[in-house]
Amino acid sequence: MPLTTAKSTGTTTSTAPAAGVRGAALDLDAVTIKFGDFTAVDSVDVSVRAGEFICLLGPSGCGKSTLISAIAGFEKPANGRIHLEGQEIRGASLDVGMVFQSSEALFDWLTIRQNIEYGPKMRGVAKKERQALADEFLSLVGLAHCADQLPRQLSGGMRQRAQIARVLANEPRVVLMDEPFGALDAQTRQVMQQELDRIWRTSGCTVIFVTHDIDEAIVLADRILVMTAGPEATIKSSYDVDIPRPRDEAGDEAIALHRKLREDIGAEVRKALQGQGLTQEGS
Amino acid sequence: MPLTTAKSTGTTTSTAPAAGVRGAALDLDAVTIKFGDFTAVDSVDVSVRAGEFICLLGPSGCGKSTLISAIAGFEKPANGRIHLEGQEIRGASLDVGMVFQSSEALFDWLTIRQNIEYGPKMRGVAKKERQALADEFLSLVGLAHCADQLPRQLSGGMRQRAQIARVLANEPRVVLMDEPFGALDAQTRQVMQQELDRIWRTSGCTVIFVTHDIDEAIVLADRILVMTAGPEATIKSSYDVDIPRPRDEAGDEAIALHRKLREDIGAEVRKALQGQGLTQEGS
Amino acid sequence: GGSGAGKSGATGASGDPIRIGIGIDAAYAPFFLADKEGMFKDAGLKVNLVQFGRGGDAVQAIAGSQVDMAGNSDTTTLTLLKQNPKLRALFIYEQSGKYLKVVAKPGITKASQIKKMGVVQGLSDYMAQKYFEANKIPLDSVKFVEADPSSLPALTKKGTVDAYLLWEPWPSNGVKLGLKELTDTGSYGYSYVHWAVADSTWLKGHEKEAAKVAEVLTKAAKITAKDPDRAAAAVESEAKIKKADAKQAIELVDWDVRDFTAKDTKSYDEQMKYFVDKGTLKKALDIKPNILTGWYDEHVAKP
Amino acid sequence: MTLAETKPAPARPASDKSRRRGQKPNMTGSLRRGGLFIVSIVLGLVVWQLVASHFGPALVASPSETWQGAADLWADGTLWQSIWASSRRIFIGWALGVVVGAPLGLLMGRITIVREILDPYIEFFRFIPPIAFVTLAIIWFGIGESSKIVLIFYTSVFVVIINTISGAVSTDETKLRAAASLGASKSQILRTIVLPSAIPHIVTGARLAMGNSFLTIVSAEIVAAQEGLGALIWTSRNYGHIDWVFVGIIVLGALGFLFDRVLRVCVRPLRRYGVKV
Amino acid sequence: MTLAETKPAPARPASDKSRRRGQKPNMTGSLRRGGLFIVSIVLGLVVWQLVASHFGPALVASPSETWQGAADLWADGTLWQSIWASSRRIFIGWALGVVVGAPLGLLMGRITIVREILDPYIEFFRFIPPIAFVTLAIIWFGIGESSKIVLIFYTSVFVVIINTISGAVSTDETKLRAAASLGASKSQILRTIVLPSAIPHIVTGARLAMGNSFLTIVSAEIVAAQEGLGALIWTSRNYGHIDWVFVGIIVLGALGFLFDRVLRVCVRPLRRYGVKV
Ligand SMILES: Nc1ncnc2c1ncn2[C@@H]1O[C@H](COP(=O)(O)OP(=O)(O)OP(=O)(O)O)[C@@H](O)[C@H]1O
Ligand SMILES: Nc1ncnc2c1ncn2[C@@H]1O[C@H](COP(=O)(O)OP(=O)(O)OP(=O)(O)O)[C@@H](O)[C@H]1O
Ligand SMILES: [Mg+2]
Ligand SMILES: [Mg+2]
Repeated sequence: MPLTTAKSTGTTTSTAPAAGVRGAALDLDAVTIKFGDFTAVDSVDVSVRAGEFICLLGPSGCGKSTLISAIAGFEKPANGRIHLEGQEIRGASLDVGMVFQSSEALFDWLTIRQNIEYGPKMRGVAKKERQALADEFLSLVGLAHCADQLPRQLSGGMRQRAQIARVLANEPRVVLMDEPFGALDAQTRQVMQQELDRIWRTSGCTVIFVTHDIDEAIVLADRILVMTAGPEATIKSSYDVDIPRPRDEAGDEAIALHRKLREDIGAEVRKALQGQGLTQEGS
Repeated sequence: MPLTTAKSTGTTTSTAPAAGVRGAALDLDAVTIKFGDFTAVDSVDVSVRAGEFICLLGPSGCGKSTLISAIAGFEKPANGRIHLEGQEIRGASLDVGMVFQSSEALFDWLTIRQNIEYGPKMRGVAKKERQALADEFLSLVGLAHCADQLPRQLSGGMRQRAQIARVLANEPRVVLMDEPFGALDAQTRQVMQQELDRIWRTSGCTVIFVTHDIDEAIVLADRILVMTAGPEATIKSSYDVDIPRPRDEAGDEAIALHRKLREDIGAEVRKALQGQGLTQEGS
Repeated sequence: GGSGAGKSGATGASGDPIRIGIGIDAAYAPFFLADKEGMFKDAGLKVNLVQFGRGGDAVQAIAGSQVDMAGNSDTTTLTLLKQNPKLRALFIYEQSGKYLKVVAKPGITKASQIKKMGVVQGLSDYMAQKYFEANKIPLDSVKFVEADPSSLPALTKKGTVDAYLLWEPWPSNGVKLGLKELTDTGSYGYSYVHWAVADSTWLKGHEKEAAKVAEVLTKAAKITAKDPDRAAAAVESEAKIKKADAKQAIELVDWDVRDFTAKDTKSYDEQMKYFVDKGTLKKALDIKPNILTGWYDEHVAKP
Repeated sequence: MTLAETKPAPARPASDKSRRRGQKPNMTGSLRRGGLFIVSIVLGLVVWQLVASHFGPALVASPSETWQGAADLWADGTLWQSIWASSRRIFIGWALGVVVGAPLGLLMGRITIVREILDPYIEFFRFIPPIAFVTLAIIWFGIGESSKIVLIFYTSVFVVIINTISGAVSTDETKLRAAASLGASKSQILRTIVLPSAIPHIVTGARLAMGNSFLTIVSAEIVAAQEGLGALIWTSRNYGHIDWVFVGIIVLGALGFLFDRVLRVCVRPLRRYGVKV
Repeated sequence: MTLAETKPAPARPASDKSRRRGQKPNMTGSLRRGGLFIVSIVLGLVVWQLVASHFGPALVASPSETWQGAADLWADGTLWQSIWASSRRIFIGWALGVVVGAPLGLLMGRITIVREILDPYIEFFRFIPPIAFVTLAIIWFGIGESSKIVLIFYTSVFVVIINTISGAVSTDETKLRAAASLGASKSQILRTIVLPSAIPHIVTGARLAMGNSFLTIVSAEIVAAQEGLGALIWTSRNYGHIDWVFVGIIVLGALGFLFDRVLRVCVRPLRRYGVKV
């Protein structure tokens, strides 16, 4: 089922998300992250170009969330440095937006609309503008019909979409997404992928996208990074995805890449599982 | 990458999960569930045979979680009845175990091991036995190495696995699983699928499994139910999966079924998305 | 309503109002009467009566410059002199040998039978010691149990203590519970006395006003003595004390405003000794500068 | 309030909307509640009467004596005056306590340096009985209303502070992170994340502070109070007027009950912040 | 305690283990805390001295006078006796309050019928000053320790109840459901889910109850107390012994501070339940 570019209906294109926002380059330099004595992530070196779309893959529990938490400024690396456009990251900031793996990140006491308007409001964006922005992103993620509901009144997938809208409406220079589409059915996920792709191309922001779906990574990424199994996880390999966009996950190149990635991650997962007393037969 | 049956290593097979436990039959009879004025699920009629493996698919936000909440006895249907082996369900019980969509369901103040031992402990299972049970299910989900950690020290996927182990260790007659493998990488997911399949076959329990992954449904289910887009969601169609086990998701039958299901759900998603001002091009 | 006290300053009088601190008690009957019937105003005074939960607080309020004058029992005030050297006792406005009584549980008829004596620290304790001394009973053969006034009748009834010595209304309250009055402090020669006290700094510039207050109180005390009903009515309306109770208390007291006498001074020396023995005071104070013997006779013309 | 039991089916936190609709089960629920309430009162009265007959009128005023006393005090206006005077003091002192305590608690909860500076003082002064400050309060604030209000404020502010701190420190970390990376400044986070998260704790603190305000009214009104329920209780107690003491006590209890109900109704709109009272 | 600020990097709720290790930043942190603490005390003393010199010894005892008074009281053993007597009463009354209040609060929080029955009584009695019960307490419990302990219990139990209720009602619904479908009975849920979830609230309640116990010590010891800090304050106040009043006050404050610190240390093992003090 090949998909061409996506387009959102109606008014949204006219108030397209600030085309002027430029992505920012990221430099991870020997980043090590510890929880007490436990070294979750060890010596990660990555350079991300401004405007690049990176997908991060790896076995469950390897350290993907930990790594992007550090990039967001939430976790201080025990060693190494993270630079955003040459500036060391020392804490959370407007420049780096994060879609969390858990939808607890939504503010329970605010409606979905208010959640989305939160960032712009804090930045002092005028009410009219904020509303327009919220309307745009609400319909972008298909939640216009429950704009005035509270997060606890939504389903898991809907909450996750609300979180995505909230981060995108804030127009960060770097967008970090931690399995944002994990709770969505295949079709809704595709639509979301297309919208994300469009926004990324319009705004030129840098994206680091954690996912478990290899096809998703292939459709979206400029470059795919695979992490080793933890503890002391690091970047195992990096794949440049040169397939022209819009991409077809059923294309030959994509299938070949899929196979390679699957093999690559599979080896890591097996390593991890063996250490945990589990084996996978027949593979 | 065809996969045969899975097998867990070491001692686990000897203390296999109580082979005596029999699944229970479920009867949903015109079940309607409302939140205030909002009708989430409308007149669902389903009969589930004892020991049947049902997969529930549907667009994001359609009402899957709501429906299985009602089966678990958490949500009282505004209309209709749910019977477990002829007994009306009036509240949560030992018979029906639930893996929640959100890992908040874990008890934060207990270690992973204590979480898994919780059910047996409440049932008065002796300490030795409980420990053996916990050891078995810990290694089943690959968490033996972090048995004594607290849930907040685990990654999203690991927490989800802990939840699965907790429910399975309790040996319920009906297992409800709400996107249990959503946060796992493809390979870990496969191992988990195989383990679930094995447990299901050994224990003969009834399973209702919510997922967004059509392949997963095909590999696991006896029968796949597709829900319509909400509000007033109901069962749109039901597919018996007659492919012999162990199944290969790349087999012809499987691919044909995949296509049908994709089309079926796709139509629902499109309906939902159109109502929300979103369209999907090219499909 | 009894809220009039605070705003009773007479219109037309000149200068700052005189603030007089009093307890909420029938022992202050002349103050209430004078205030209620406008006697201060008639004397050209602007007076604010300020009620305190306890008379001791009223005197302490002088130290805090919250009031200019106050009334309180001699025993309590004596101990306050140490920290408040600027207190000046001007005159006595009441005394009574019948206001404090020994009340015992049934079956006890004389002091020697009392093994446990309920007292309240201070005045009551002092008078109880004098009671046993007067009956020639060694103090160490009696156990003194300190409690708060309102629970002593019940404790006696329950048998926790054999008797107690307290001021009104607690003796009558005990009688209502079935206890017996044994005697009053007058029977062994001790009186309950109230002082009028002033702030020495204030007094310097206000001798005349203080004298006028003394005159008004003299008049009011006479009326109180002659017409307890009238005084009790004033107490009821100003202090929310039931008229019957107020009247009963008023009738036990000699309402007579007067100067200090040699007998008074001797009693203060005795009390001082008591407090030193008890450890409340480290050493006896020289209270001569604080007690203005002769002030009343000098400033207030005998009618 | 129907959320209490674990298993009855409609336990899932339903929408505000759905919970506000008065459906049939709620009707019978409130009927039962009303019935229980009346039973509670009647039972209380019976026990009271029994206690009173056991101890006699010198120690415990019976319901009817108390009623008579109340009628007398009502007739001459004292009761109403006392209620009004005390309510005013309690309300103002309490409100000040909440208004000062909540922001302080938020700051102390989230800003280490503020907590380290203020904590020793708070942990010292909150253990000192207000009676100890009566004299100082009078000297500083005079014998008028202010000194009484200050004493009430004193006993309510610490409760609000401690409860607010406990709310502020337990703010969900993920939400704090989310807000920070959405560009909220520290003070914005305090206002828009920590405050909303702490609201249930602040409400509990305010309810407890109301209790403490009532407990202090006697101490506060010992001084230079011509009117008020505390003064009524104190004077009547010193005069052995058990019936009036009981009038004061019962009225205080009932007034507190009433204040708390009003407070609960007032905080209903805060339900979306997780306030459940 | 290092969790306070929103942004500094190690803000993520780290494991118990990691937080227990005394690393360098913690060392300087506790140094700074110690320094701040001393500064707080010195500052407090300076302000006190200024206030004292302003008002004079009749109203406010200066630090040195208080020190002298304390030395005198210490020398004759009164001070130590008073501290010991009051501490015992406070501790027992408070502990009873927690032990009775916490289970009651849990039951009231989760079982509608229990709440509906008890709520009116609690909402009535918690507003009545303990001084009103002094006489009754003496008659019922005698003039010994019991009556004092009962009065202290009285003011601490309600605080614990109210706070525990607020914890119990806010128990996470998903966890309750999970426990129920894992086969836990109502009473098991109460013990294994509601109680652990409410622990931070219970701890806050216990800390506040400790404060209330201290506030009541004067009322409790007015009665038949030959010794105790409340009695010391009360009698000294009656005799105008401002220096001893201040000794009592300062010792109460310091004692409260100490008790609270000890309590905080004792509840450290409860950190996994979300207790942050
Ligand atoms: N407590 C609630 N109050 C009001 N509406 C609710 C509540 N819970 C769920 N809903 C609504 O019910 C519908 C179905 O929700 P449900 O969680 O069952 O969806 P779902 O099929 O599980 O979706 P997902 O795949 O995203 O998890 C949604 O529209 C949601 O907004
Ligand atoms: N707060 C913490 N304290 C201790 N260990 C932690 C903490 N957070 C994460 N870890 C550990 O760090 C490792 C990496 O966790 P992380 O959440 O980054 O994994 P992940 O790659 O995101 O996994 P998933 O795909 O399952 O979400 C895990 O082993 C986890 O147990
Ligand atoms: Mg993760
Ligand atoms: Mg769901």
